[in-house]
Amino acid sequence: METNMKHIHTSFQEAVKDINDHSTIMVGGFGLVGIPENLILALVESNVKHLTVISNNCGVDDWGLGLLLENKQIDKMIGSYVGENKEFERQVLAGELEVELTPQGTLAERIRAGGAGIPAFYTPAGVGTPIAEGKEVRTFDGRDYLLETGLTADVSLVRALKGDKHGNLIYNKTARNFNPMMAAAGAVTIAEVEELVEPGELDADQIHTPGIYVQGLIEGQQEKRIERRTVRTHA
Amino acid sequence: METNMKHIHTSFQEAVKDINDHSTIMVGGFGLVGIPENLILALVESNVKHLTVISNNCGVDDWGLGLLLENKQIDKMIGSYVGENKEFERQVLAGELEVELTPQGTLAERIRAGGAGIPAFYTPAGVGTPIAEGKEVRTFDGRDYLLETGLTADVSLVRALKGDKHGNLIYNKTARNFNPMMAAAGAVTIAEVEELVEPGELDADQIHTPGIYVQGLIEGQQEKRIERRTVRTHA
Amino acid sequence: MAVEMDKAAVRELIARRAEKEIESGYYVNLGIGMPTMVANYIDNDKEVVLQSENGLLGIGRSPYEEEVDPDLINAGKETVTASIGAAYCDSAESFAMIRGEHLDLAILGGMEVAENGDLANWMIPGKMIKGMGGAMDIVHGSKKVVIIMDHVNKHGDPKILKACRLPLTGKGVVDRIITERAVMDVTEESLKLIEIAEGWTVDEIKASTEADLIVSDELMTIQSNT
Amino acid sequence: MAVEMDKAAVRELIARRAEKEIESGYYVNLGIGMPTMVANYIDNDKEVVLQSENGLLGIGRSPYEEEVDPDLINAGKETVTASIGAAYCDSAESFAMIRGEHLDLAILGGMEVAENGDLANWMIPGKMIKGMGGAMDIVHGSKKVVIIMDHVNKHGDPKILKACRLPLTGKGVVDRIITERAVMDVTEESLKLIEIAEGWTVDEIKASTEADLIVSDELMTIQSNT
Repeated sequence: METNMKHIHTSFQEAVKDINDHSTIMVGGFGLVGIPENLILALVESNVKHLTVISNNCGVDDWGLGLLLENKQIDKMIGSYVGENKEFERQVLAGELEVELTPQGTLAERIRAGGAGIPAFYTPAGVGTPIAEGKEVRTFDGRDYLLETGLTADVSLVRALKGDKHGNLIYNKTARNFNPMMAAAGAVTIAEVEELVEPGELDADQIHTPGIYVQGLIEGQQEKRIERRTVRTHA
Repeated sequence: METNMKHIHTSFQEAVKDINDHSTIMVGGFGLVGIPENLILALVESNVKHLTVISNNCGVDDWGLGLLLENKQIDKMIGSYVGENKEFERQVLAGELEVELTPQGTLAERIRAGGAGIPAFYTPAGVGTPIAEGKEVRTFDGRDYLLETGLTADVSLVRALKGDKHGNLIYNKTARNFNPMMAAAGAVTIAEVEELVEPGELDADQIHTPGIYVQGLIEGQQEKRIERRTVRTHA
Repeated sequence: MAVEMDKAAVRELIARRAEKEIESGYYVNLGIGMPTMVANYIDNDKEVVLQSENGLLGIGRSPYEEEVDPDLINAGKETVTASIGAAYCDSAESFAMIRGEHLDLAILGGMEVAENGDLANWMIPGKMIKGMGGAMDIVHGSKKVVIIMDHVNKHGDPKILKACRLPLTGKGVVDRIITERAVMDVTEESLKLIEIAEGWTVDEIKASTEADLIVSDELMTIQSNT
Repeated sequence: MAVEMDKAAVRELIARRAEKEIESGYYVNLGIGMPTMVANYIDNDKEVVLQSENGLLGIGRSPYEEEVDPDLINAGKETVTASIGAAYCDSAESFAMIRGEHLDLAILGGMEVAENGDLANWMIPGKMIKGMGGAMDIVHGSKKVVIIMDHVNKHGDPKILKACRLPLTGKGVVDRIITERAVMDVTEESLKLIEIAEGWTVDEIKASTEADLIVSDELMTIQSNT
């Protein structure tokens, strides 16, 4: 019996082949932590255009999603904070890039909802603020909430510490962040894993993303750039 | 520095003392798997009455929540399947017990929503069925959904395999089931754990219920009764 | 020339035919009762992951006596094992998989199915209601929903109807019905008869089915993986 | 007799006063910037769990150079360590904690606060908008929200207003404001001045505050944990 339930990609270029012009993609990570570095590099190389990208941030000028920006591959960005990136600002001011800012918790929940088949939910975040414009406000137990809708993607790119050939994933520390919800919300989900293992090598009690959400995997080595190295010195 | 962030109860009787007449409680488990056996026994002993109990099932006639039923402590039951219990049927037919049946996935999601501060969400389950009566139906992308509300409890009783003194919990196999969501949805959550350990002994990447959701812990030994022992014989 | 079969033979015939709905690589939810039996007939060459809505992705075979773990059961509360590469999850995640349509197939039992795909399988007015469990979620949560059931009830009356009489489990959710007599697809026009069991005529099937049946141009005999 | 202090001293004064909001046993979210500094002053006798909304419950001290782990950062994207008994989680779970009001306290920065508890701290019209990050969720997600900020802006104009002029982060969400000059509570009537820094008079505070101030009967001098 075959034990590769999933497609094990042999090149990053091949792994991103389901992403086409005008695709909506989700990309895991918070800042530069937990981003699928090599899948992003392959996407730059593919030169697909007019992407809608859903990701908490948009990388920095020379790394992560910033590389897609630089290559003018993104038409629209949905995220919660995009302040680390000069080219982002330039494109927005020049009208080349559309931005939809969403509170971070609402973003996380919208992605979870998308993967979980919940079309919409109510949240207190954003009531009485500019992001409430055009959205339904509804009162439950005397308190106001906004209606927010689920998000899904054509393809989700995530990064994990370990993955097995059934697609089960385990993440490392704060590199988990948006990755599990995005893995569930992509019609096709490709996982870049630091280590690919055989089914049965991961403890079934400790899997963060069950394999049902993952369509393809590829092993890769990451640079793991640090945005704000903050250290203490020995006394 | 003190490392017991949480109250470590020394008796099950004391652990359930926050549950009073007319309390709403959630009790973890699916069938008899993952139920907080000793906390339930203590609750029977406490003899508090007029409880509203939220749990997927209601135990069997001589074990689990069935013991609360037998002792006539439950006024209302919210669950998805209550068919294992003759006394349950008797009390319903006699008008002594109110029942609110909810699809299992909706129940799980309502409890998750309650713990996550989501007052309501839409789900396809139940559209066009008797459980849609009195509920809002709304169309998203051409498909109908029901509005369902979040659930919370005064006290949640859960069972875990391991817990540390910061309240972090790890569950075993299918004994996880409703326990994590209920832990988050209780104003006070008490965890009956098979093994109580010191903070730092659990891998921070593998915690199912972060300690913030848990107010008290107690170590206990469970009988773990089996409802349907199904085995194969050696050839 | 209707066929007489004992109950066990009927169940096996249906379960074996239902197995053919499962393709290698599928994630499948099998309902409680007869659907659970389908697992016994899955072709060894197919790689299939069975989901149990109580929080197990990858149900394995039944345990030997010495393997029984009281913390490891399926949705029918039977002791099971986990397959290699399985993952446990909580009930919210389990139903996120279901509601989010990540399953390829659900095979469930039915009391009544209507020609528009309505399903009733959870309550009989006047009888004690035990609850719907996960059925109302699962019928909305798979790319394909297949109902397996006896073609008629114990009184010989049709269970495949123009409209369900029992309270619904789901509206327009059924894709295919498999009975010991026939296989029918829910189509935009009506139910289409696509397979018929050996020993039955189309007229006999029509006579034991209240719903209008369109007969497929490629009507076949039911093949079970025997 | 207003007090002149350099910026670092102001920040330290505010952070030390803010520390007094934290009780032993609390779960606390500290915003990016000045609020993060509060962690440096937490009394060793207090057992406190700091939450970072990117998925860490239990932020530890900064790492030594050799401990730096690129996969372990706080919400300000600074490298950190995890405390003993910490737990990692995904972003949905992290904000479930927040939105579900499981945190005891959030200490955040502010651009403007209004006397009704409105907070503005994320955008200035005409300037590039970087995004609200987690602020809009966090202001609704703690049992108590404390804003720490300079009492006036760099032009000397009040930041504590009758009504916010900047677009809001949250409506009626602030419980307490701590500045280098005063501590004020949002009450049903208006802002109540409860503490005042050494060297400042009530009239000076009123003059540098646009919002109406009620003066507490038990007005105290700001005590920092120095």
